[in-house]
Amino acid sequence: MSSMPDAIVKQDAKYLADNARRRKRFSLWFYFLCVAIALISVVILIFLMASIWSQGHSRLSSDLLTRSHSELEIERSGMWPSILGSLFVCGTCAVVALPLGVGTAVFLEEFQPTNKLLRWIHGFVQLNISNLAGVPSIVYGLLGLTVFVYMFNVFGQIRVNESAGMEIMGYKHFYQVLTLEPGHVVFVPQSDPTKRQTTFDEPFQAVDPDGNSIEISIWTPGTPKPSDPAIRRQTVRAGAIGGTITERSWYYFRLPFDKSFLSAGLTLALVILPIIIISSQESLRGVPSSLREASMGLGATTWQTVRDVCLPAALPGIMTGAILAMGRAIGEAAPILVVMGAAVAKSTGPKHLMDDAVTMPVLIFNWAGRQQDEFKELSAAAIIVLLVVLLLLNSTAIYIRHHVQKAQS
Amino acid sequence: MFLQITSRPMPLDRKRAIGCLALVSSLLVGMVGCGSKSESTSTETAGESNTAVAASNLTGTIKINGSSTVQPIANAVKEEFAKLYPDVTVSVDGKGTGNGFKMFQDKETDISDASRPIKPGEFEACKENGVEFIEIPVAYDGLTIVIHPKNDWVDTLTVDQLKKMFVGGDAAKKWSDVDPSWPDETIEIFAPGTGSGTYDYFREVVIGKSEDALRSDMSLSEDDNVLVDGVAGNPYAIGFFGVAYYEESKDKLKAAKIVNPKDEQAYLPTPENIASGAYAPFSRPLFIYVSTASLPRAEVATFVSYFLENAPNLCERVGYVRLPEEIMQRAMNNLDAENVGTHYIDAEGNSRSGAVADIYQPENLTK
Amino acid sequence: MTLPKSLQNREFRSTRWGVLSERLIVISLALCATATVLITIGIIYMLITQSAGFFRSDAVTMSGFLTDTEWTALQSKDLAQAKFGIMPLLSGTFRVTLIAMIISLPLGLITAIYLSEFASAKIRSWLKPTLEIIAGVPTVVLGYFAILVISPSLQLFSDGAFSTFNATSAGIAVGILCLPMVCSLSEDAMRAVPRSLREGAYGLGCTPFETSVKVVVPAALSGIISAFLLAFSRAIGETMVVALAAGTLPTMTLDPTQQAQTMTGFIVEMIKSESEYGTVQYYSLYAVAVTLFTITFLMTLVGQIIRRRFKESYQ
Amino acid sequence: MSSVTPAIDSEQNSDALPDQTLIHIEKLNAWYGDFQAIHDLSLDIPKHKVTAFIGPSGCGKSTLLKWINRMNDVVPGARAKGRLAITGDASNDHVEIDVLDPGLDVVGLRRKVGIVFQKPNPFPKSIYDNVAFGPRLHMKTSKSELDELVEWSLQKAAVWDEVKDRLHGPALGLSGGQQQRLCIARAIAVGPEVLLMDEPCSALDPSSTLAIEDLIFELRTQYTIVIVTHNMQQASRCSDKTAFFFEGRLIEAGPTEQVFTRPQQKQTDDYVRGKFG
Repeated sequence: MSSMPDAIVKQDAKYLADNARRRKRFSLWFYFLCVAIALISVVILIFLMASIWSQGHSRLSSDLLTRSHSELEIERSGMWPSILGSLFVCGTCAVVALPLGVGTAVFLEEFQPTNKLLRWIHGFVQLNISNLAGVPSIVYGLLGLTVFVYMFNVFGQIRVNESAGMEIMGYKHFYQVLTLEPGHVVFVPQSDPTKRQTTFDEPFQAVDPDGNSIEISIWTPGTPKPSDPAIRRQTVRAGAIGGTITERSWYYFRLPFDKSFLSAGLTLALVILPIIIISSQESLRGVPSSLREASMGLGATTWQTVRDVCLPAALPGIMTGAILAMGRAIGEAAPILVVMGAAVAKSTGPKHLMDDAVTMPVLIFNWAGRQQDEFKELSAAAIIVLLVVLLLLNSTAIYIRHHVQKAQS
Repeated sequence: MFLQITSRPMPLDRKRAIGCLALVSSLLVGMVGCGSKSESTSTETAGESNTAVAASNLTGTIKINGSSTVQPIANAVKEEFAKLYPDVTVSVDGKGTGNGFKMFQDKETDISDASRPIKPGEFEACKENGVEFIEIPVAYDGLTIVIHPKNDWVDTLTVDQLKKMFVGGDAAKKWSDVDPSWPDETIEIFAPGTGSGTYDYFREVVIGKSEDALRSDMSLSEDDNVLVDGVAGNPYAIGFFGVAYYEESKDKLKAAKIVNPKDEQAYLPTPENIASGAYAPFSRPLFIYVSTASLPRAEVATFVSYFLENAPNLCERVGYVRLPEEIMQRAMNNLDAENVGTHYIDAEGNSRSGAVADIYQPENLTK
Repeated sequence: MTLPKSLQNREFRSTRWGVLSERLIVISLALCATATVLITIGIIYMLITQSAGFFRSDAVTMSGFLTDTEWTALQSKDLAQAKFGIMPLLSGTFRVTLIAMIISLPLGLITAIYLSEFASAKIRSWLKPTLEIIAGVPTVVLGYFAILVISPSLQLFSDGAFSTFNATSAGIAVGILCLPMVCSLSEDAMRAVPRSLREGAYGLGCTPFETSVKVVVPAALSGIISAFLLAFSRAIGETMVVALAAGTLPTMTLDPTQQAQTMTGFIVEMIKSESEYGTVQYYSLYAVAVTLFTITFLMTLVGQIIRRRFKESYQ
Repeated sequence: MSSVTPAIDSEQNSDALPDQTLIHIEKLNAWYGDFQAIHDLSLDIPKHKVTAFIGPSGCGKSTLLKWINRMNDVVPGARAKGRLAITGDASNDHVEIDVLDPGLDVVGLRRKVGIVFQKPNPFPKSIYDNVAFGPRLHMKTSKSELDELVEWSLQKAAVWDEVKDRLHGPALGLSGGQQQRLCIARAIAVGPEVLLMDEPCSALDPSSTLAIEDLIFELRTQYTIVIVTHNMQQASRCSDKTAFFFEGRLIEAGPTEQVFTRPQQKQTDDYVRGKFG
């Protein structure tokens, strides 16, 4: 047996005590450092909120929520169209990204490949998804611009007076003719789709607002002009020109999508798809495999197992992930700037699928850059509205997670 | 969409729009002018209508793109127009004069905003693509050279001094390079993007006809607000943009007086000086170009007439200077008679330059 | 206790339809998964075809693009005078990113140590949601914060040395943005370190500081590094903050008080700009996008690979 | 696939009948990837008896069990060769099922061959929904038929009295032993012929274990039960036949009494005496 090493035998008690005290003190300092630094993030958040609140709270009025952007009456500008716009864009995004994302996650998690090639492909898809999550959103914006807005120009370019792209449904073409009654127009169904305008010299049939057919008479300059407004509404000047207009139903659909909320929503769907996939995968992975075995053991097929056991069990997690992803989508501005442009002077929400829209972050971006103090304050107020929406979303997510953690434990 | 039968005073027909509009618009202009925005104040025109204002059943979509300098005017007109014609969608974007014309040539827009006249190349491209247009001046702008309020050494600037600051590779890096009595500090320059009419106009004034570019180490932004912020944040910065943006940010910036090369007097970009032409050489007209292919569409015709009628008042509200009555009248005549072509390019394809009152004459029109 | 009727009848559903619908469902789910691959292919295809418009131009050489120190795509209307050297944009990007990392890495890591090693359950239940809220703040809001609060404060404290738009204020805002990400990923990594390691360290008489810094952090190092890489690539790709706060002048300098146009900032500016479509200058935005995509893609890839390795090691 | 299995409701004592082979295994080899888990295994499992698989960990007994209802399908790299057949009998019109046939209707097989796992694994649903899960998948039943079926299954699994007042309460609120009996109820609710049990008591406390063992004893009158167990006493208490596995091979199989008291092989003897394992 060798004797104990000197290092152990010749211990200096004082040194040991000092050393221990020093290390303990150091550890305590480190603890305080940790606390201080962890507090920094809280301080940042409070500071951020406070500075935005102090700028914007005076503009939180019903005008802000109900009116639209105005260049002439800045003090009464509002963000209603942008709220609608965000709703439509994010709605589209959710409708596309959720099934696609959850479907992909289910496929990757629940249908494990059996042979080597498939397993390799599986791993590749998995890695690819992780990488997509790291692609900057502006690159998705560029993709959306090429794929959804222009569709590589495969379906033609959208040109005023000439081409509306490839119209598929929800449209009716009319000639719009001014009548003798100012401000009033009558509509003539367009018979020849290639004829962009037409001239009226003979009495003709038009449709009234209810879709009933009405007889329109012609007034030739030089003859007495009718004075009864009702007659004037049904009279047009000889040689009057009707230009085409399109009545679009809400389901108006054409290719390419052009700068529409649909393009923006689809682009955002690309941005959040990887996030949804990854979070859904994680919550599916959290479902104990014993449940799967139990279900399979009862003779359920893989899909039945997924539908009846895995998805219900993973649903809270999937929902939490989806809500957080939607929060990201609502706040995302860069891809929307690329796809829909930065114009904010829209007074309504989108009226049909191919209509454009303003979203809250783009409006904030626009207002924040303006010179007028009113706009600066408005933008802070709009941020407050946006943050309230996000806070609601986040707390729902946190609530769901908390609730489920409790229920499962 | 076509639900409301209305009796809003409006022109009967595109060709005669102006005549009819005389009555109507005087009312509308009066309404806007007196600052009353309530729709109910508008009453019927004599004999034309017997109901108070209701929304028109006019419908359709109008696409406008082009100069960000003209954009505030177009937006203002659009906003007032939308109150009368709620079913007409007007989309106004400000991608810059150059891009605006590009889209105009490609038939992507009905109306192109421009802060400079069309260039020969763009005119040719329009011809090739079969795009005909009517050129309509809508307002005066004074291109404003702005400096930081703390900048106490610059009071007046001459075109030569600007040339030293803005042109070429050997441009003045420091204020003292321009004038030895000025501080020995780096000049930081904020300017509108190269596709903007404002950039072109400025370049043409300080460089002349040659195709030389301004110096390349300026901060350029399409967003004039960025320029305002940029200059406002640095005492040694200088920048330029349309007078409207200066009007919005007078408390943060100072405009330099510009020495008029003709009378050697320095003038500020006040509305009077711009309108009188004393603020030379940086006062300039702003235009809209309307495609004739779009004019048969009732909504476009109505909008353009409305634009012309209301531009003088609305442009003042957003910070620009109204054009003389006489020029507006000529514009109306051009619209009424559908006189296509530009006044700023002669038959040989060279561009003309000079005061708008001199050039915007029927005899100068080139098809 | 008689056998229930349903078991006596033994009328089972035919499985044939089930098998068929199962097939259909698997195929449609597989199609969903294919979509993600299509997106990658789409991005790469778009970037290659569109940037071809740039690289094919005579005014551009690959070596010039990679090494030149001037970028004047927005400033030079005339192609002959335009300079296309990506370096200033890269330098801007890395200046902003570096500042962001200086802020977010130490703060994020220490917060993560605190959360995983020291914090009581109650503090965790407050601090974690706070971090999540910061993570959920839209970047445009942080950009607004940068120009409204950070930049003026910097100017105030430095007596005007900072210009209105500068790399520092953008960097700080991006740093705030990355902090929750660094924190939560690092915390995950540290929580995955088995308890036994900590117990071992305490058993040897280590203080909490020594345990966390000398045992837990090294054990979780690969996870932490991957968190850093992911945050780094996030910072590089961040757009709205730099578009609002970093300025529009590409500069080749190390001075953080100056403007710094980043790659993403340039793309936004070019999209918003009045530069004409179809010109080489316009297509240069796709060349920048290619560079941006390549850098972030590599970063994320390496980060992911490290993360996977690390995950396997404790399972 | 409709068949009548009169055997299920026959209450006669199966001990009185001669052994009928239900599952016939011949020269079975099974692999996980490159690792061979079962070597040349041949075994007959008698109908309406309890067969216990014993042996040390990793001896292949669980693998064999999982091959009987093809639960190994979901394990990547798992494959098997040889013959594993569930044979019919004269009173039953079903033909022989070749379990290893790749084209086999696995769903039908698993309906006939139910499985109960080591750890109780009720779905995070109500007790009722747990039991009704299988029938809802496989049968068209009315509400009353389903109620009847659920009650019957729970009674069979000897858990009805404990849960009848909270049928719609969460299954996860039950104790471990109740959960395991619920899992058995769930398995028999689809009317299987064979019940596979993979160490059904190893996660339970002694009194729950006893309850399950009693249940197994009850159930064998109507079901063919195969049970994998580590617990020698359990095997000797409740099985009719015992098979001893070692390193992927079947060492010995025979009536339980014989295996435990007069083993033919030395390894078996060592194992049942607790010399290793």
